[in-house]
Amino acid sequence: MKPAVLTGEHFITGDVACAEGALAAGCRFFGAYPITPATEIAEHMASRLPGVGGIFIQMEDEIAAMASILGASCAGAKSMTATSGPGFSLMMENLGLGICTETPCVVVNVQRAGPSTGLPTLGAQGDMMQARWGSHGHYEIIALAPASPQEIFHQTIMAFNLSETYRLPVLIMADEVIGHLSERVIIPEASAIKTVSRPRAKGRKDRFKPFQPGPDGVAPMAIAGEGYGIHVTGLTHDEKGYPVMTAEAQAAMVGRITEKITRNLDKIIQLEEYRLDDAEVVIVSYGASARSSLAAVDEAREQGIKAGLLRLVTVWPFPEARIRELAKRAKGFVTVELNLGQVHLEVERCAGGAAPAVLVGHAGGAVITPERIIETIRSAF
Amino acid sequence: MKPAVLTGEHFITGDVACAEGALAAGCRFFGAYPITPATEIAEHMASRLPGVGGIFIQMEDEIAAMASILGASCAGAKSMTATSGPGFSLMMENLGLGICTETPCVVVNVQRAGPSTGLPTLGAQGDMMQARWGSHGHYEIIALAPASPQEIFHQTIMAFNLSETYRLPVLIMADEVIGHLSERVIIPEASAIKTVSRPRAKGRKDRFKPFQPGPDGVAPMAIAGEGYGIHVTGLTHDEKGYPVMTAEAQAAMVGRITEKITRNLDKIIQLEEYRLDDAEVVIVSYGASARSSLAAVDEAREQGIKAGLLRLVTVWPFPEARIRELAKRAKGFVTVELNLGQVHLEVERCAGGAAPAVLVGHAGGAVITPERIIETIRSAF
Amino acid sequence: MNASTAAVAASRKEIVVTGFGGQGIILAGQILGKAASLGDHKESTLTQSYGPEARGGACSAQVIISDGSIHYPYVRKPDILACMSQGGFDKYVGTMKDGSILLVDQDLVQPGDKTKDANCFAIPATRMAEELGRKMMANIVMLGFITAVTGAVSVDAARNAVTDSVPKGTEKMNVTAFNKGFDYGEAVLKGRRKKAETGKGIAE
Amino acid sequence: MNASTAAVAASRKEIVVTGFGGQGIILAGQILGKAASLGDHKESTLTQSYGPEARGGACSAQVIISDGSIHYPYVRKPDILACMSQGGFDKYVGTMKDGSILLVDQDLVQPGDKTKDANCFAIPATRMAEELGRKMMANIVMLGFITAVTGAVSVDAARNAVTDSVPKGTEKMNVTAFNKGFDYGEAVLKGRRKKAETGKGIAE
Amino acid sequence: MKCWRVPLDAEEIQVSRGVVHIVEDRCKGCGYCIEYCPRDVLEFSRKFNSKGYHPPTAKKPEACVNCHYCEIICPDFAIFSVEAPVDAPQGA
Amino acid sequence: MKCWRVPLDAEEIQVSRGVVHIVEDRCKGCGYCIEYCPRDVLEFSRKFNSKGYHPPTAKKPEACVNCHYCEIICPDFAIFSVEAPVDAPQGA
Amino acid sequence: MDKVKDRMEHPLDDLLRTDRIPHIWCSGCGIGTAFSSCLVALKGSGVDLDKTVMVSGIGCSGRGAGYIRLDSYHTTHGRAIPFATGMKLANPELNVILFSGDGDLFAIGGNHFIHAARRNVDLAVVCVNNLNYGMTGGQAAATTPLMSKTTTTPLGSIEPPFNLPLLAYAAGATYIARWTVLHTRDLTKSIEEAVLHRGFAFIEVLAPCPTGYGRRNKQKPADTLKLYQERSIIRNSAHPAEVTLDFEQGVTLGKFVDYERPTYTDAYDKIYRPQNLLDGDKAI
Amino acid sequence: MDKVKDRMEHPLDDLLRTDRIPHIWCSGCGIGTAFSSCLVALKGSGVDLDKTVMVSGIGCSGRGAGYIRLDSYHTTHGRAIPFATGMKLANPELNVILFSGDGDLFAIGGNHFIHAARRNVDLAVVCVNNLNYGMTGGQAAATTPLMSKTTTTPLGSIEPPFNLPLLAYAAGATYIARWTVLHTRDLTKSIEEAVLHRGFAFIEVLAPCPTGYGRRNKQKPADTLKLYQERSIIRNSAHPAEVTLDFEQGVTLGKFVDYERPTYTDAYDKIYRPQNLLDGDKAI
Ligand SMILES: Cc1ncc(C[n+]2csc(CCOP(=O)(O)OP(=O)(O)O)c2C)c(N)n1
Ligand SMILES: Cc1ncc(C[n+]2csc(CCOP(=O)(O)OP(=O)(O)O)c2C)c(N)n1
Ligand code: SF4
Ligand code: SF4
Ligand code: SF4
Ligand code: SF4
Ligand code: SF4
Ligand code: SF4
Ligand SMILES: [Mg+2]
Ligand SMILES: [Mg+2]
Repeated sequence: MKPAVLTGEHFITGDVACAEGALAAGCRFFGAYPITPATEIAEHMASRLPGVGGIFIQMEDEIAAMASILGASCAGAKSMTATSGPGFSLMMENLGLGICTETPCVVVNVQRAGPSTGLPTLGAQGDMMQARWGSHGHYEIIALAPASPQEIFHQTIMAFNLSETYRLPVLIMADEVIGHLSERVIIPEASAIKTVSRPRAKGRKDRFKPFQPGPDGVAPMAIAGEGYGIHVTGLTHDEKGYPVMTAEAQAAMVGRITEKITRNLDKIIQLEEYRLDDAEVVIVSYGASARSSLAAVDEAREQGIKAGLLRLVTVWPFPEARIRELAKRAKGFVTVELNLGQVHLEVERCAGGAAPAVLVGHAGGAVITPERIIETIRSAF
Repeated sequence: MKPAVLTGEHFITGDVACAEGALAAGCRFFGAYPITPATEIAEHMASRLPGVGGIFIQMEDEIAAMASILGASCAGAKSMTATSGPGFSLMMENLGLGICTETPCVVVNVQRAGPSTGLPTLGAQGDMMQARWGSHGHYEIIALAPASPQEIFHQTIMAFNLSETYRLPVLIMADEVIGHLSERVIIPEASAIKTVSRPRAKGRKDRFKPFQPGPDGVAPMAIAGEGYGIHVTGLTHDEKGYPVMTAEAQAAMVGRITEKITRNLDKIIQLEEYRLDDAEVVIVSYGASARSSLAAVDEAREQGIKAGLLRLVTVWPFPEARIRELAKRAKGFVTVELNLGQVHLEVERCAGGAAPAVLVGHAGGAVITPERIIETIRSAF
Repeated sequence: MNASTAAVAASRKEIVVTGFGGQGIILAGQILGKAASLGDHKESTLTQSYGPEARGGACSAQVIISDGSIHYPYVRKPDILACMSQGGFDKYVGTMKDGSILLVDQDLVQPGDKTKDANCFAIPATRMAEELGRKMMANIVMLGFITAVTGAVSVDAARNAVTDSVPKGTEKMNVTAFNKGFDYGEAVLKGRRKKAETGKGIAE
Repeated sequence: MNASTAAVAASRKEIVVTGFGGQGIILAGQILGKAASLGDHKESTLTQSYGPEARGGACSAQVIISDGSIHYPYVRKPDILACMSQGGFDKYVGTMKDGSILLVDQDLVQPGDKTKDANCFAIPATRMAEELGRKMMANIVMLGFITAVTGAVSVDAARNAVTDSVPKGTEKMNVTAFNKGFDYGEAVLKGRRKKAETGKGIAE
Repeated sequence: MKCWRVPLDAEEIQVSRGVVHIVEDRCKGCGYCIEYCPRDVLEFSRKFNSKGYHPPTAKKPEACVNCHYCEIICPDFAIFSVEAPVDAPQGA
Repeated sequence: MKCWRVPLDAEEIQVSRGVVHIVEDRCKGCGYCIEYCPRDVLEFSRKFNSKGYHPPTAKKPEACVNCHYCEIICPDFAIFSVEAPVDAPQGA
Repeated sequence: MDKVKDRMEHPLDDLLRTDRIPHIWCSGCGIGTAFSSCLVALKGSGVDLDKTVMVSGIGCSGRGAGYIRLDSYHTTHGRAIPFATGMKLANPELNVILFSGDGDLFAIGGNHFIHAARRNVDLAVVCVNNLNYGMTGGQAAATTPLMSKTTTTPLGSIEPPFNLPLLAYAAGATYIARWTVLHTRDLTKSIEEAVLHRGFAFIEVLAPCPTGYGRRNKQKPADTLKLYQERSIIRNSAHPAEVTLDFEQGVTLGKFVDYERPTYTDAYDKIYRPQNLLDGDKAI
Repeated sequence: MDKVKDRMEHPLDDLLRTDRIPHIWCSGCGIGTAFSSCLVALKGSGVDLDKTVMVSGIGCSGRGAGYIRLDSYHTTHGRAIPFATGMKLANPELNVILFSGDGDLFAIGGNHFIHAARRNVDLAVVCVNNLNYGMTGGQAAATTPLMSKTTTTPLGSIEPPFNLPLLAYAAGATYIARWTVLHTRDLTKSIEEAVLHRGFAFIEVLAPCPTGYGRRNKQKPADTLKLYQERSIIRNSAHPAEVTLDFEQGVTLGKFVDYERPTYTDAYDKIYRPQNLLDGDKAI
């Protein structure tokens, strides 16, 4: 049996790296439904999980998959599912349950081109706004976007850590390009991998309030079977977890679940900046598109254009503050993404008219070329 | 048996008015799954439809409901479903199918407070961004927001007309307040109600291309059983309807389904402006919140504040151009909505820094009072 | 409108009917609104508020009747508050303003201090409905009582709205219930007027 | 790297292997990438492109091997193009640049004009695999051929990557297939060199 | 409707003496306990509880045999019986 | 593997003469037609079609009885039989 | 025994969230009785209550989880079973009991039901069948009898209802019973068995919904109980294909199926996690 | 008969979108044969082909709708049945045939299947059961035999498969049959009957998936057909509870159920739309 952390050098796809990241992060329950281009994550988990004492189940659909990982998490396991657009759409209702009940877990969306069945085997980044807004009601979410197999390995660990720290489902918004891209992935020693576990309930069982936040805004969690006798519901509830059907309870609960994110933006948001110090043109990108953007920055600099890249490691919450800052001195923003303008809208909003924001996007099925980015820069600014 | 158009004066809820609007618009198939606060629409349709030759079916869930109305529409019926947040989330995948296959139909979401089960019997407007972005992949959508039972009656007809004109599912983003509010509703004579039917296939059956747009960007539609032998798929397809798995076909298809909206904004977008001519403070609102906003405008004017209201009848597509115009002369924008800032983000984006944009929102469960709006105006500008 | 009622004078009237789920509170509101809107040709809105319980939960109907158009459809300070449960009374009593009329089902609500108020009217609506063998028509009894005491809607409009709104076959029984409440209301008013004239204390 | 190969000199090599789904095209790419990355310690990326068909659809593997880091992982103008289907050839032939090496399965691809090109190499990979009784190892035969002809990866790295990547139990057979292709490649090269020396026409 | 006075499993129960307790404010007046008490111990009271229901009252408390049937059929956890103290006066 | 040469419904079919047609470029070489032809009419050809498969060829065309079995079992619409023209020379 | 305590507290108060009682269920609603039965059964079964979890979906019945003073999860409509599946698989030491409605488990949730039964996930599923959707005001369910009236079938339901035990059987459930709330002692015993059963156990409990179903079909709560009494036939071990639910012809009650086969976890442990091969700990 | 034409065109070319042939199905895949059977049956049934519609879900089998030269709808994964339900109800004149896979119809789509069967919606459902998910590369399905290998059950599947005819029966289907692609003539006849049957008809067709299932379970396409031949027992009218699908013990084939009861539309017309009460036209 292989160990949970497969220390060493590997030439593997993003999908496999994601699965290995999950195992390294301590994921021990995986419930999913096959879908291109995320299936390989499930397949890899199916063969790897039992050997590390975990359990894999192929559920009857994505709704069940999402529900199962919430149940598993409530029973104490670090849990994950992986899907693509159509399945992601089906998960939206129970994603909301996870948010409302503050249940840690990780949901991977290896994006393909949509809408609907679209191009199952070709990449896109068309689900980015869905990641932010896809479930009904108002909430905050954390979504990461990996740009390489190596990064998806690390981001999966990061996703688990964030989800356990802030008690919510964390999304990994990968794309087919990264999911199916093979590259060298270096897995460190187990001891070098930092994993985090949810804050746990302590103290008198009869007085414990499962939704009473600690100082960082996050409530310690009692898991099923510990004797706390907690109640957990997707109805609007108070700190005791009891349903309370009032606007006041609603304001308090939604406040709680949004503020634990909005108050910790500094700790959550991760960005990578490349040649940005003196950049006049700020390229904003993420995931597969960020690779083209990186190539474009180098190429643009060679052509004498002062371009730099702000790569969103976390796309949501959106790095509003950083964009506003950059807007003060940038000549313009270029958002590069495989859709017709989603994150671009946020860039434009936060640029706030201080600097123009243009989009290099398309509907998916092929990665944007560095050349197209440069052309746009040339014509826009 | 009552006629399809129930001409006369009624004191009815928004839900019932919605159902009557559907009947008046020619809806003859309704497939749904009960959910508070939209159930009364289904109940009313169940009793009214058979009498006008239509058919009602309570499906096993919302996924099936959404699929059934697409099927019914493909078979030639004007069709509708009605739901609320949790069900709306479940419809997202098949909503995408409707968009991708350009199938006319109407989806009503009588919003309640979320996330998750939330406050089933209390109103909110927390699904507005979900309406725009809730299905995977990139697309455009039309979403209306009614502010009274009388308006939901008219908007339902309008929704059918838009959906038939532009061949896509049109959303009515009502809220519990309006759904459960009773008011006088005047239903005109049948002859005074303008209904539109989808452009229909004509000409040689063997040469017909079901997705070849006409001059307005919309393709005439062949319905099942007419002998055109069409193929319809949610995969990326060409004008013939055949799957084509390339980025080029994707660009063409997504272009087609988005541009038929973006090129007809003038015909689609409907706004209501109240005391806006000389307004310094522009309130942007819709649905139930627009009622409070209207009251606030009058009250503010009495207090000497030059306020006006831009009421979004169609929320999506967003009236970007009008906001940009207003931003040139307004002192500031106030978006009033029952969420923590959704349409507000778009207002802020389009205001583009030219005028500050603030939000009056809350998580739902109670309507925002006119007083709170005025307070915000006083403190913000 | 009957000038002899205790009706508020303003052109806008805000009414709250409150009680348990299952008592027909919303229906009562619906009838009031319909009477005002279709019968008396005024503007009128009805909003409802209820909990997850089909029965027994707190529940209220808020009706606004006005000569002009109604934007904000919720009641802030009711002109008329009719309570058919203690919980409903407890929740809304604080929203009353000077001159608000309070109506209660006397077996279900203990209005405490308010009893002494000249604008407080009590009726054993549930018991009266039980006596009619239709406990669930307590709301209609109360409706008759509200109509008589407050004149918020005209009696004809109210009676028509009752007939129009109740299940087929039960119209007559409901009108009987309405009349019981209405008559009781008229009698109470008469008693009050007399009392006011004679200056005697509260005795009913 | 064998100096006598026709390998492109640049530090960055872009390779496309193309054919039908089911021929093991992606596996061939995977082995090339692994050989370069883990065996030859270079940077390497593999991207795959395939259709909805599990079998028979157009399918390609794009491998980039470089000394520096690789951002954009797609091939624009391949240095090496290996074709195992006519469709694949037709699709990619236009992307070739001066000096690109073309390798084809001669029973499945008619390279037309290109045959005359000095940088065009043909092998009956599928037929050779059929002769081994393992039609599905045509990809490994081709891989050996690519290794020999282009030197894009070292032969040891390639052979190790084969052993590492194929199902347990089939390693030996696969190495045999690899060797067949490799030997064939060496022989072709030798023939070419001789021919170049003697100045004779193409005769193979 | 008093059609059936023997509990489904009367045989299983040892006849003993019981005291029936009613949690009035939980009661929703469904009458199941009254209807199915094998000894006809209960009847509706006239008073309203805080929810507006008439809870049951024991009209023949001494007849209770502590069969618990009222307790297990009550949907509202509003009634239960306990064994009568041995020294309790008959008819307490 | 030649284990079974009588089609499941051989009895139902009137023995007649047929001509078998092969649409080579549709064929995916599964061999079902070859395997299940009751008269052993077919065999794999040596050539590759455009998809790299070896389509069948009629090794004994004159033996075809037009039973259509190859046609109905072929998953690829790549083979079918028609009645032989009455005047067709034997062994055409 | 502390007699004062006996006098003050209902014997189930220790298992009830008494701070949430009275519950939301209507006067005469049968859910309370079914729920009470569950509590008695859980006590009687002897399982470790600290390791016992109740999971519900959405609906009046689905409120069950909100009233038990144990770890309890009120999920989304129809999804209690996959949620519970995740729980049980992640921590096999938990005793997981589901308490939910017919609409929740068999309309929107039908697929999860049949798949969990097929997999023989070790869950005890108590379905309160009140022949309609109570919570949303009395719409038709997949269990509504032919020609019964509901708000969405104003002239009567035209869809034949599922025979739930047959469906459970066809899907692979290893314990199947049907009772009514009037057969409280049988029901309690059955729930106790189901909790102790290793595998997927299913119990259908017929219960009146006077507010939704009863009102529209002219059944007062007591009428419904009378029907249960008069039309019920107890036939233990009857073949599920023959257990009619027809208030005219007869309602077959009883325990119909009870056998063992490996649960999902059993099989997983045997094939995928044989003790000798494990490196590392179980899920948690 | 035009002999030249005979020589040039496959007899099904008129019903095929020949511009999309060759189809995507692998060498030896049984879907093509099952699909071919459908086309023959549709021709043979005599129904008006202009009023005939094929609906598919997603999967290799789900590609069926893309190859028939009739109105054809390729929907979303698992949702072909509710989509088809909407079609049929909106226009009862359409003949609606579904062609889809076991994963589509019984994994993600299982709930729609049982509900449509219960309602007896007038649809003919042909399920190509290839024991796995072909399209996504060979994962386990709800039909995968115990201990079979798939990419998600690398050591063998531990979940017992559904018995599809039994599930269909329990749900209320009024026509139920099972065949293999080797029993092509029986299959064709069955599909013809299903198309003409008034009500919910279900046909399970066993078909090899050499690429997904076959490869991992050491079955060449010809081996699978041989299994079909050797292990099949035709038992028409067998009780669905007894129709085993076990490649060791035997595979029961045949037509198991065939009776009539009112379809959803029949009942709706009778109860809700009696001719005398109608004001206005039918749906379209
Ligand atoms: C996705 C979704 N759809 C619909 C609803 C609305 N809803 C709540 S409960 C319910 C039906 C409950 O019926 P059942 O399970 O039989 O429970 P009962 O109330 O009858 O006990 C419905 C449709 C919901 N909450 N979520
Ligand atoms: C919502 C959703 N989930 C998953 C998928 C991915 N997917 C496509 S086909 C398929 C399974 C198909 O299996 P089956 O129906 O048995 O068809 P087969 O390919 O075996 O013929 C899956 C899981 C999808 N397209 N949509
Ligand atoms: S325990 Fe209850 S049911 Fe039994 S005799 Fe006493 S009061 Fe009656
Ligand atoms: S059974 Fe319970 S709720 Fe019903 S009347 Fe008796 S005590 Fe009250
Ligand atoms: S029709 Fe086909 S199967 Fe029949 S004998 Fe001729 S070649 Fe053989
Ligand atoms: S059955 Fe069809 S595909 Fe298979 S070998 Fe014969 S002709 Fe080719
Ligand atoms: S509505 Fe029906 S099921 Fe719900 S609590 Fe009331 S009686 Fe019970
Ligand atoms: S993968 Fe399987 S089911 Fe799909 S086409 Fe290939 S053989 Fe057929
Ligand atoms: Mg129910
Ligand atoms: Mg399959």
